Amino acid sequence: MTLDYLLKRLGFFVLVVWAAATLIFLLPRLASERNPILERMGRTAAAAGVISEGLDEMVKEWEAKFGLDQPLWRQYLYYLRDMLHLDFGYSLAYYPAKVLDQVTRALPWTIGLFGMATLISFVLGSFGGALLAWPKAPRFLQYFLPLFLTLSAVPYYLLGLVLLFLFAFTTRIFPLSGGYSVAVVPSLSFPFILDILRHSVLPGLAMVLAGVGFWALQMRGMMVLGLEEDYITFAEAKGLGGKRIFFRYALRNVLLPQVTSFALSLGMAISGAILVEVVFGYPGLGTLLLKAVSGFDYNLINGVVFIIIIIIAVATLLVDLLYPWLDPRITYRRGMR
Amino acid sequence: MNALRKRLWGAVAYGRRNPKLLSGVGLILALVLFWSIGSLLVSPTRAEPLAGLPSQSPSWQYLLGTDSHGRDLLAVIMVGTGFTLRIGLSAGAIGLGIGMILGFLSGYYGGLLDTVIKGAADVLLTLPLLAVLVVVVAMMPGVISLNVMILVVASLSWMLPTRAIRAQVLTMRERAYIQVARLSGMNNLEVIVKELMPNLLPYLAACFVGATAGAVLASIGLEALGLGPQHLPTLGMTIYWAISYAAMLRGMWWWWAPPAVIIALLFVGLFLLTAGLDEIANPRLRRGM
Amino acid sequence: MTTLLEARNVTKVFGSGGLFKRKETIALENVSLFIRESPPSITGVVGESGSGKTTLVRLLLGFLALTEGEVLYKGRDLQKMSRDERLEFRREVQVIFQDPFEVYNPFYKVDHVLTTPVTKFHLASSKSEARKLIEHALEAIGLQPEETLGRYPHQLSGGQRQRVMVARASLLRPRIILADEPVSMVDASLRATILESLRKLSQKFGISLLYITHDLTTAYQISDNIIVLYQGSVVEVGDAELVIKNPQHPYTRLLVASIPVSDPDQSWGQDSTPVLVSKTSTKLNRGCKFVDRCPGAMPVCHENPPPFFQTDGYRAVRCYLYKEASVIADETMGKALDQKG
Amino acid sequence: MTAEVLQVHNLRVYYQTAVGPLKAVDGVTFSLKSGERFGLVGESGSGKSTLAFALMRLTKPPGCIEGGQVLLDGLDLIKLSESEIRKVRLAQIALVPQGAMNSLNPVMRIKDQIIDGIRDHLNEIPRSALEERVHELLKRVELKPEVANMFPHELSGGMKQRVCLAIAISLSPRVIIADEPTSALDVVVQRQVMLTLGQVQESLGASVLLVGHDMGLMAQFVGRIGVLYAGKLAEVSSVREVFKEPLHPYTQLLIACPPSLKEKGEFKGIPGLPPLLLNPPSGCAFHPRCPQAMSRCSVEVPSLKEVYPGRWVGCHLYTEVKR
Repeated sequence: MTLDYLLKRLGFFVLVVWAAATLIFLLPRLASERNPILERMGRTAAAAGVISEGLDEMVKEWEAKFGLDQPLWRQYLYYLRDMLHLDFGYSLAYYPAKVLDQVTRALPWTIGLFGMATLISFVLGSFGGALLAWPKAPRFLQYFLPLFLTLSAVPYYLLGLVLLFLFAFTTRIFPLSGGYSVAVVPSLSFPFILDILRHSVLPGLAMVLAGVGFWALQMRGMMVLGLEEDYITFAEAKGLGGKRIFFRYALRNVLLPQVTSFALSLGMAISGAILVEVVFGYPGLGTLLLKAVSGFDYNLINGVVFIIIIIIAVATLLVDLLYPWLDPRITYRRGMR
Repeated sequence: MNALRKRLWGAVAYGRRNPKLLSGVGLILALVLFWSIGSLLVSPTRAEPLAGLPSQSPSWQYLLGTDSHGRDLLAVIMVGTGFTLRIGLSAGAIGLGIGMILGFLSGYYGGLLDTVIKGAADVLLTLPLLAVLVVVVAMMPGVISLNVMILVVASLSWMLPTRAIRAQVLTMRERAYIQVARLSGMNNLEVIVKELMPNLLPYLAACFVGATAGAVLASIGLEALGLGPQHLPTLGMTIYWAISYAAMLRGMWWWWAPPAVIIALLFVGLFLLTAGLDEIANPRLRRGM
Repeated sequence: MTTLLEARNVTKVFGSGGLFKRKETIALENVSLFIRESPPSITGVVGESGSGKTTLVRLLLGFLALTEGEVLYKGRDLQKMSRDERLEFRREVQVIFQDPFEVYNPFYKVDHVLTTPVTKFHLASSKSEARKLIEHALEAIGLQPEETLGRYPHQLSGGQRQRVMVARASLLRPRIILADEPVSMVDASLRATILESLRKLSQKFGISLLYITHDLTTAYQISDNIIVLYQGSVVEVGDAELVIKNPQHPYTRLLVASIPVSDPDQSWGQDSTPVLVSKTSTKLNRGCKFVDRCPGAMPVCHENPPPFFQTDGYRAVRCYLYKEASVIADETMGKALDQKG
Repeated sequence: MTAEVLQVHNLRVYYQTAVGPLKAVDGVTFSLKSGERFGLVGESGSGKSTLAFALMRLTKPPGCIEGGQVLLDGLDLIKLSESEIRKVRLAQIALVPQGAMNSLNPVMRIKDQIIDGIRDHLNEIPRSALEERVHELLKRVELKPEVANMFPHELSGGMKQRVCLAIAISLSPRVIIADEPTSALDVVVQRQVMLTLGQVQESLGASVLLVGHDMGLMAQFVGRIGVLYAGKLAEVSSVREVFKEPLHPYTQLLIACPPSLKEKGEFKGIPGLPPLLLNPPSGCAFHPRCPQAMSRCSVEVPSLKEVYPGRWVGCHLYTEVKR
């Protein structure tokens, strides 16, 4: 039965990636009868000047493959094949750079920053939220609640702007932008790693501050309901210590829905992360996307977006695979009426 | 008349017990007032480029200063608040409308229809919507208008309402009072409208607020990437311009801070509304607050 | 002899599950029953949780699709009724549900459940007539209209709420009332009142009752006939006196012996049935469903499911202990009993 | 005369509501002898579960123990600190909960749930000894050792209740409080579980307080019985005497209520409705429903008094026995 669950989740993963690819392909084409990509590409190529030669060739190649003479379904199949091979073609704005190279250069930055910030805010927020609902927790925690409430409502990047203003512009404690200092030579050395960390503190903090509030709120709500369960009362009747009840009985069970909503919220979280990167000029996928958008670089937009979608789909899959390990009922639940 | 007053007092008394709902409504109303009074006092033309001297810091002439293009920022955020509210509310309403239809169909009738609708909503929900929207908008031909923006954002804001309403309908559908209603001769439509809907009202309201917040978030996110209506001074576009003209580095805090504050207030207001409505819909949550 | 409601070999299988194996739960298997038009009768359906009682009610109401068999009302198949026939069926077959709170939409006052059927089935020509009708129905059940109407369900006690439902059923003058555990969530002191009003309703208006319960005692008190369900199958069926006073199926015997008697001097006795290891018996049952718990299981019980043996004039038992008796077909089970009347 | 293990004196548990205190348990006094089975019977809302929880100090807000004493071997549980009462629970006084379906942690193996309680009360026991103890306990409640490694969702309702029973007896408590332990179970399983509870209790020599509403179950299981009505004890007596000659009018009606399998007859109920505890009737709470009510009953609250040796009744119909 666990194998069944595994295959179901894998199937869902494939479905998500396929749906995303199809949407990306279809929506712009629904908006206009012409092939907007080709059209804009041609226009860019004409305006590009110096590098127009290579671009011209590319447009021709595109036309051959995706041209209007081809029926839509064939265009779609070509497109799917390319996506499957992660073949996004050449960047229009940075020709002859390949999109995939651009993307892979930005990828580690985003994964590092986004991954760490999300993990930290999830763990801190869930724990804090659980404590907020726990009657025996220290009272002072309650004072944080309004703060968390407010922070959780505000988009990441607005927080980023404020942090940037306070700690980089006004007090100059942290760098204003970028992923590392221009003066430092990238290498696997301690000073360089320190430099990277210094650069990621503010964008990371922006995500963590907003994220912690969000997770704390969710957790608190579920914990309030969870504490009313009969097994909590029985655990108290068993004379168990408060810590054991909190961790093994209350928190452990409420973690299940919390993890579910974690998987569901990843898409939202990365949307925020993209914009935080833009605010901080952080060299990840978000900044790359901004560049692609302002340069009308459709291949690059396509590539970045597709990779972002894959990141989220993989992350969701990983969380899903964690779930049966957390919940022994998972393999049986479907059999119940 | 008396009944009306009684009802009004009832609402006030309830507001005291549900301060979140009250302050949420207050915040949103304040923003609406800010926009409507603002557009009476300040001419919208002042929000256009070259309306004043460029890059002025706040003064009596320009209360919130001007940007590099000479837009009066006070006028900009007044007009911009209106645009953002319009995008959010319209897209939220469309999203809720679609969500209600799909949610009721899916939850009440079940079967294959349910599988398809739920599957679609689930798949789309896990996607990073901003990324998908970026592709869609970036590849749109021509200049993006406010209405296109609304439609694009609304097209992907129906999933959460669908899911939420479906889940509610599913739990309610099995309730005995639905069976009693059917035994009392009601048909499916009557059961949905007369038995299910009234109990769902707080949920529907919460869904509407949630969809609105989602739509605002998505639209401002798109705008911050430069993918908004380029010729309109929306809040997100203002932030975009501020970032791309390095307002932060040039110390022009009055460029980015006011729109940021308005956006923050809007989100806090919407959030408080949702939390307040949640308390109505799910009274058990009130405890421990 | 005309039939009112008849179930013929009704089987309901709930399917669920995965890519490889579909998990199937048999909720009901080959259940037949028969309620004749007149004289009105009270049939008790007794079963523990998981025996398929609630599924049976929902099938008889046409709320669920059958897997096999058919349910007929006045000879017409429930699934193939016309609009008008269905409306008639809806009015003539009413239900009292188990939970006297769940049956009320919390949004409305109690009046809602009473006024809706009146308008939908055009029972009154004016508002005042409707009001009079409703007040009358409430009074007949021992409720004071002014204390009941205009209130929200949570303002009434469980007993009051359940009695309003009885009043609602009586308002419609149905032919049959399916009472699905009507008193299991009501305090003992109020149970009697509700059951008594159901019985009176049956006598006064000639309404037949199908009393579905897990409580053998009340079933015995109120019913003419009793059907005993075990894991979706009928194991014993017959005249109430016979089934309770002289139970024949080992399961019915166990059931009767398990009831705590309100007499400290009469002992409950010692336990002889084995405690099962897990809630799901892993092996696929080919034989009798009760074989795992049966103290008198024989080899044949493991091999084939037993048919019905007619042991008395008014009783049939699905057990090989009575293989000397004549076998009757499942679908005639209901009718076999009916010869009494 | 056997010693009294548990003595409850004038216990009061109130719920604070917006419109004033709801007196769920209002001055209850009774005691449990060593090794005795005592039944506490009452309808829903009579305060029986509130009382059972208060005995273990498990009352949760908005409920509050307003006053009284709960003496366990002379030790007043009401006065203990939070950590002291925690040590007493399970070791001295254990609970068999009502909702066995949901009383076990769904994500923990059965053995770990049994071990948890033991480990938090005793110091440093090797794991192997604990596992052995688990098997022994499971055997005592007639469960197979395989159950130890299962999760709650793999067990039937009756098996779950047996696991709860195993947990309750894991430290050989002096008193077991069984709060409607079989209300969610079928009759066949109910009988089996109650028989097991009886055996286990006898072998431990513990006292059992059985809380419930089923007079038949009480007749079969307990030796003495207390009838609770609107937060007060109406009658306390040996179960035999109560069934032979109930004294309080409420008890009389209660015993006449349940239909039997012996003969068919009219259903008898108690007229009227149970009182609202927020706004209880004046005087004796039962007087609006009482067929023998006198003018005095609506004014004066009757106190629980011993009218025959060992028979206590709270009713103005009876006068105290003079000794």
